[in-house]
Amino acid sequence: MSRIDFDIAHLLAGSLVLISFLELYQDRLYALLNVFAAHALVLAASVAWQAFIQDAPHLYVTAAIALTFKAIVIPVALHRIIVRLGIHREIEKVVGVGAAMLAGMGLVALSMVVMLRVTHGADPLAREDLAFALSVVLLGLLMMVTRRNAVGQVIGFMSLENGLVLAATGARGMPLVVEISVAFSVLIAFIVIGIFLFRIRERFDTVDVQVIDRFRGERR
Amino acid sequence: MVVIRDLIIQGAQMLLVLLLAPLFTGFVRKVKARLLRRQGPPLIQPYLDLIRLTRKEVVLAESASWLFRVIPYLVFAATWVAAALVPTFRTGLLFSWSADLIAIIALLGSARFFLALAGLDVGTSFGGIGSSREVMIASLAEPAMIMIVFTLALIAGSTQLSNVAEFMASPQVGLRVSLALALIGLVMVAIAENGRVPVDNPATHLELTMVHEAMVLEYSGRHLALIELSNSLKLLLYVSLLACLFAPWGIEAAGASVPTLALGAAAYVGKLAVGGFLLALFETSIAKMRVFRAPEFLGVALMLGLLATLLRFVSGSF
Amino acid sequence: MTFDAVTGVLVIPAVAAALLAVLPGYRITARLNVAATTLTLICALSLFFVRPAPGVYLLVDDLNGTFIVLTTFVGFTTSVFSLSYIGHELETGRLTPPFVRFYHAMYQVLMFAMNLALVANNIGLMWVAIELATLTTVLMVGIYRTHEALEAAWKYFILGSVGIALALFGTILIYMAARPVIGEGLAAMEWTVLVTRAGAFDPALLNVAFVFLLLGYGTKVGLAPLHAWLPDAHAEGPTPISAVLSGLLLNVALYALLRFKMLLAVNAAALAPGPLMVTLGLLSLVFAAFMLYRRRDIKRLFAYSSIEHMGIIAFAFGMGGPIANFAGLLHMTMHSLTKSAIFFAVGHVAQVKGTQRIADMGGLTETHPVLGWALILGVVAIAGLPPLGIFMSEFLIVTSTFARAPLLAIILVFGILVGVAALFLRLNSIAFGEPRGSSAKAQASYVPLFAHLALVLAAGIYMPPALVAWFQNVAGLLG
Amino acid sequence: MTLTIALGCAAALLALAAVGVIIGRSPAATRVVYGASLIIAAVSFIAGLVQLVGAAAPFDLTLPLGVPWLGAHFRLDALSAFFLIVVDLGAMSASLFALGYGEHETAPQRVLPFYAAFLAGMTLVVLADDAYTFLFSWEFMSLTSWALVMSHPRVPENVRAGYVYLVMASFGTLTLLFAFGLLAGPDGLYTFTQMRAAHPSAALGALALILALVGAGSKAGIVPLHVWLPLAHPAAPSHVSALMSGVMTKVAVYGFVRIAFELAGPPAWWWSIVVLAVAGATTVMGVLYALMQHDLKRLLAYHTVENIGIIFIGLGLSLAFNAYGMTFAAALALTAALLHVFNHSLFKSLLFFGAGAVLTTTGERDMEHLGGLIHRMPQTAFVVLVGCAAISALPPLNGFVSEWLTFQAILLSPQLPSWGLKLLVPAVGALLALSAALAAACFVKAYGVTFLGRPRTPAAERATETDRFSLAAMFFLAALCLVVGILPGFFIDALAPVSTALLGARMPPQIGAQWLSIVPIAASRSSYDGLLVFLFITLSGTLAAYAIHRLASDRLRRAPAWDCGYPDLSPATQYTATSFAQPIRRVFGTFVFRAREQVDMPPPGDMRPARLTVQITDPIWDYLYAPLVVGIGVAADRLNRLQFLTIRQFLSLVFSALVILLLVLAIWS
Repeated sequence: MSRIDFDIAHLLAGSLVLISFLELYQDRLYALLNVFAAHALVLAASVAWQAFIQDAPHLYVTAAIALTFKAIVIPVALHRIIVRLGIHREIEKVVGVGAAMLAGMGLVALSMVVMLRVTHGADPLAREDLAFALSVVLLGLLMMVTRRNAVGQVIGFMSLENGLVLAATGARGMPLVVEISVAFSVLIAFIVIGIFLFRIRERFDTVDVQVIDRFRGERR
Repeated sequence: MVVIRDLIIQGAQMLLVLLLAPLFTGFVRKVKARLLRRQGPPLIQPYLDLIRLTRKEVVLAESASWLFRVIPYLVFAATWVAAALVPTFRTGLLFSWSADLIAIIALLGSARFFLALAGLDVGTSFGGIGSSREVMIASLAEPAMIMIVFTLALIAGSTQLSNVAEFMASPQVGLRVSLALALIGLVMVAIAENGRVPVDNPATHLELTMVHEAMVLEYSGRHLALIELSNSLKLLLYVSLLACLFAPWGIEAAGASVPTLALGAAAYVGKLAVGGFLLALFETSIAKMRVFRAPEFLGVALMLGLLATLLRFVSGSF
Repeated sequence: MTFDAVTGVLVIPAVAAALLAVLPGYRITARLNVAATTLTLICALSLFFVRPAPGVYLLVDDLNGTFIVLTTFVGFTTSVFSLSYIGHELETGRLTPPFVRFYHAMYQVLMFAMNLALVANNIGLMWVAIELATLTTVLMVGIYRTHEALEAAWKYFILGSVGIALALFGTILIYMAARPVIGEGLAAMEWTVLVTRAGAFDPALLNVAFVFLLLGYGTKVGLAPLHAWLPDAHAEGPTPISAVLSGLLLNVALYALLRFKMLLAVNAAALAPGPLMVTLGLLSLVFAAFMLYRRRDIKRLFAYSSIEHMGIIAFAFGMGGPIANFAGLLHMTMHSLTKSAIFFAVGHVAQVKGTQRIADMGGLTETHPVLGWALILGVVAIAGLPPLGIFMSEFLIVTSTFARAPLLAIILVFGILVGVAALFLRLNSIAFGEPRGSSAKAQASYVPLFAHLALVLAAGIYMPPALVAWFQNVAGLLG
Repeated sequence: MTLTIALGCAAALLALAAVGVIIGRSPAATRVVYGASLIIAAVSFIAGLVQLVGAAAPFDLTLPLGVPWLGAHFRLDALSAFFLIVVDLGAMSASLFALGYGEHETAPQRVLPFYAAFLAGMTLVVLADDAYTFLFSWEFMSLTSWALVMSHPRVPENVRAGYVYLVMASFGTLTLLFAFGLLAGPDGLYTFTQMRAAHPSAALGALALILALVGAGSKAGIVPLHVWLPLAHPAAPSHVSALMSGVMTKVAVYGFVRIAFELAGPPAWWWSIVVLAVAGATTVMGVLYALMQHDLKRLLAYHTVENIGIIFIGLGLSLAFNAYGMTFAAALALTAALLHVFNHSLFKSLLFFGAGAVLTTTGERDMEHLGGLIHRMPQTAFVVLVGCAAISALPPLNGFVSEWLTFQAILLSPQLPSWGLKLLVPAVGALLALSAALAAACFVKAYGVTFLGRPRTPAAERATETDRFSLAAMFFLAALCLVVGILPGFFIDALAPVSTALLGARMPPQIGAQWLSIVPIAASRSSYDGLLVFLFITLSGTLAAYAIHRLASDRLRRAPAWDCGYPDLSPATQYTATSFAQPIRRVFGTFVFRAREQVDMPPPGDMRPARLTVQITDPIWDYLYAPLVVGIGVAADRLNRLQFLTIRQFLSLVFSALVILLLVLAIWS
């Protein structure tokens, strides 16, 4: 493949990591949603690029899904939820932004170390992509465990999953990528609907996970 | 022929101890009285007591069981058998091998076991006191005795009383530390087992300090006679045990002729006299101790015995 | 492709699910449910005799043969059990007819998903199947729609999804490792191909992949510290589902792990998966053993005991070697049968006593002798006492381990002992003592319960040579 | 052949258990089950007897059961034949006793099935010849006896007893599992034949022996692993208590002997140090505990602990002699131990039967509420008296013979070269003597307070003689006690094959000795003739009685007790068990049990009664087990917080696990 292809793919993957950091940085829900939309957008672009350079048309489907579903539908839906449930707009964090950032750095470094052990037999693009994907995944997880309220966690989960899609598309010629991305979209839909359900059935007066946990086991 | 002769001698031995026992008791009392500047009862007083008691009718408590009536005979039998197995004037008795030193102690133990039961049978508080104290004393006296037996057995290489006695008589046994310890221990045990001063006082009644007398308080008539007799037998047994172990001179070996046997018998009586005198002297010169001092007293005996055994274990030269 | 047994175990549940989703009426649907599981079981048993050649997507070999038969069997008995159980739930009104219909449909979907995960010859397909199984169980756990049920479902859902995500990443990595060797396309995700070529894979990639798979599927297996969803899901869902979860879903996830362990075992340069599994196993065992002490809910109690035993099984497979692997397989089979039997008993007990609180049930052997003694027998079995099967597996595991790694064996035995003590502490207050709670007659179906216990008992005393040969063969495969 | 019969009997017992499950509730069930088990046990007893006395070659048999590639190996050699006899003798007498006693059982369906299964389990243990079969039967035995302990589950103490028992049993089994895992080696040579051939290294054998001591000892009840025993044995129905105390503990001894003398390879001298030290402590602690009890069955259970100690003293001595190649002395010690195994199984069963008879007629286990039973149940009183005399090691009964042999073995030990043993053995001897004396004291208390004196409660007054089956069983055992006591030679000779098989040496044959006396080493050294002593005592006793009644008076008058002229007081003034033990408690209890007496004396003019309370603390429980329980509780509480985390916290657990593993990877290369 030509040099430029490589650089573009590299650039997209790298910027995905960067946006993950931005998500980690946000402390207002709306802003977070917008950043996530950007995240999904970049992902879509990267997937499309992969489809182009691997000339694997089915990947365009994945890209489309990423674009429509993650970059538009979900953010809008979450917007609605926030409005509907009147969640206050602050994101309660467990650790401060600075600490989260530092942790994020550490994770990125870790994923680099782990991935660069891979022998050069695998083509470099795949290696770099995997390294980035792993960092995105870890950052997503980090976000899930440092955010207190459900929307934040959902977004964390989704960016984690973006990392997965990045890795999957980066894996040249991997079958079932489309199916998997669809399956994941279903999963996320479930989560979102789940939040709705809790609200609509008047079960919980907020989706703050801690409050849900008030009903944890052995409390009878 | 030999068997018959041995049988006769064995029988003679049994009768001898049976007849000598009350006399010895009387002798000790007499000496004690004399030492206290008293006239004292005649030597044969114990015989008279026994006869009087056997003549009397038995007054049995309503709550007494059949066991209460059997026990005196059991106690007497066990003690008598034990006493008959201790060589007095001749070793190698016919049945001496039927029970060694450990068995003799166990026989006395069973006598005490049943006597203690008798103390509980009628269900009076005094009997209870007696039994519980008796077993407490025994629980220390018996192990002490066993330890002493160990020492002797390890010196003589046998628990067979006749063999031990013969070995003791032989010149190869010199003065040994362990022997001395064993002697002291055995004397202490003997005093405790026979309920003599300072552990118990055979002459007291109606005192909360008494042990043996309280246990047999409910006995009367022939039962009491048997128990008294077995007490005398026990006393005699211990003295002759001391005699044949630590003063084995004059004990005839098996197959000795009749005159020498007579000589041995004379020596035996002499030893008894000395033993009785010493006992009386000791008893008059010391005061009775509290009941709960007795464990300490016997604990010393046990320690002595254990020490002696340990020495023997560590080296044969002690 | 032609209809063979393998497609059978997939098609029958799928069709049944579709039917049950539309058919009304409890009587028919429940019966149909049983019928479907019966057919599936028959198909699975037929695999003993005619085994189709591995295709691109589907595969049956000794290893998953064991699991398929076990799964379909327990699925069958559980459906029989839920016949009476769900009936009772309808009477008491805890479930409404539409939900019962939903339950039956979901039950078949779950069966389909688990069978698919087992027969899949493609790591991607297997992953999809396990995700499907997870989602269905999530829905079933939440079926009572009480605070606790929904909360348990939610917890299960979130943790499960994360697990799934991690597993997927691992799967992708495996593909990445395979591609340079095998080339692009489906071939690089087929077990049959992977196992043969795994020796040439990039070890570093394999290691990272295994870490992710261990955590991803380990979440499903319920190994500590990934176990959090398990106790609540067991406690709040309907009991048949608890039985299936403990008896089957955990096994399916474990099966996936074993497959990947085989891959790493082939590759000499890769890190040995044994130590990781041993560590997680012991951690789960000891942790769960201590957690048993403070349990007040009977179903949560046995859920923790499932974690404990999954720990033991993971430990056994981690130790490896013919004896330990054999013991691991045996233990897994026995645990599935015993634990589901226990949940059958517990389900009826909870229905009779009208509560799951241990404090409110007592003197069971006096109020309900059959149920009580069945429960005792189950606990005796799960505690690894003779004459039941788990004693044999624990005997083999401990003895074989103590000769090789005494320290590990001591930790193992310590955990087992603590667990046994805790189990019997609870059992005493349930089965003995002054009778508490209602002593109403239980309309229970004892057949599946005692069928399982009988099998476990038989295994403890005598194992048919055919089964033994099969197990030994599999143990050899696991290396 | 004999092995096949024995196994058949075990199978029959298992079938009987199944029958018991089915017909459990029917009135005839008791007779059926106990009668059948009596017959089966008798058959198997004969098989064992033929094997032992016939000194036949060992039989081997392998069934396709258990671990598949291994099979279930069974073997009937001299050792297992002897213990088979012990088991079946106990089983026979217990079944006979239960034919009457079982009628009073309120919940037979909870007892009958497990009873038969329990017997089968014990039989299988002594027959097993591979690790799996052995442990299988071993744990099966524990399990069935646990079920029997739980047969009256409404009583909280029983539930607690059963719990402690089961936990200790599992602990013991797992320890034995280690021992066998060690002996079997990594490639799983599980059959005893392979282990015998293996010749383990010294260190390995030592470890195996210690594990066996802990594992088998926890079942036999050696201090400090005895805690379950005095709880569990009394909780079971009395005939089961008899089996557990008299027989099951012996099966545990069998397990130890099998491992220590056969499988663990040639002994090192210091093994015996461990065994002897533990045994000495067990002996004295057991009897001291017993002296503090006033619950009849618990007192008996503690005496089991004591006697197990005596047995282990013999075994320890045998190990020591064996280590130095003094095989004859070793044979003497081993024979003493095994004979005591046999004797204890006899009189302990007898005594538990007596306790059961008392329990059924009075409903009381507490001696303080009994008394005067000799008047109402004279025959029971007589046999129990025999049992008490036997366990107190009084000649001419059997208990004395085995203790006498043990003493003889101790007297041989100065020849041992090792200094540690030179110092330890005399101390152990002293402990043995002490415990013998204390045991006698304790049984004076037990018998005197229970059967003698005046009844302390209406329940004791209303007592009646027990049924004929129970009496038959008790008289049978009492007769055996006497026979073994006066004719020990035959039994010692019968044990010769065992010591020959284990040590390659035996005691000199006793049958030839004059007047049927026993001569352990040489006539010049020591000898004992129970028969002659017995004849002497009976002869002189009857002679005295005859003479006195003939020559002097035989008149007798009943009158109120004299008691130093005090008026006839209420039965409450009698000595109780507690007050009887007071002097001994004062001597030994103050430092062992920190026994304290508190007198609450009301001031003058106050009418309330003065109270004296005795407080006793169990050092072993307080310092060994209580901390353990507390520790586990604390750990459970700490970990239990993990049940109450939020989803996010659980996620962070997963997250940290992932990061840690990745770090491991990053570092590992």
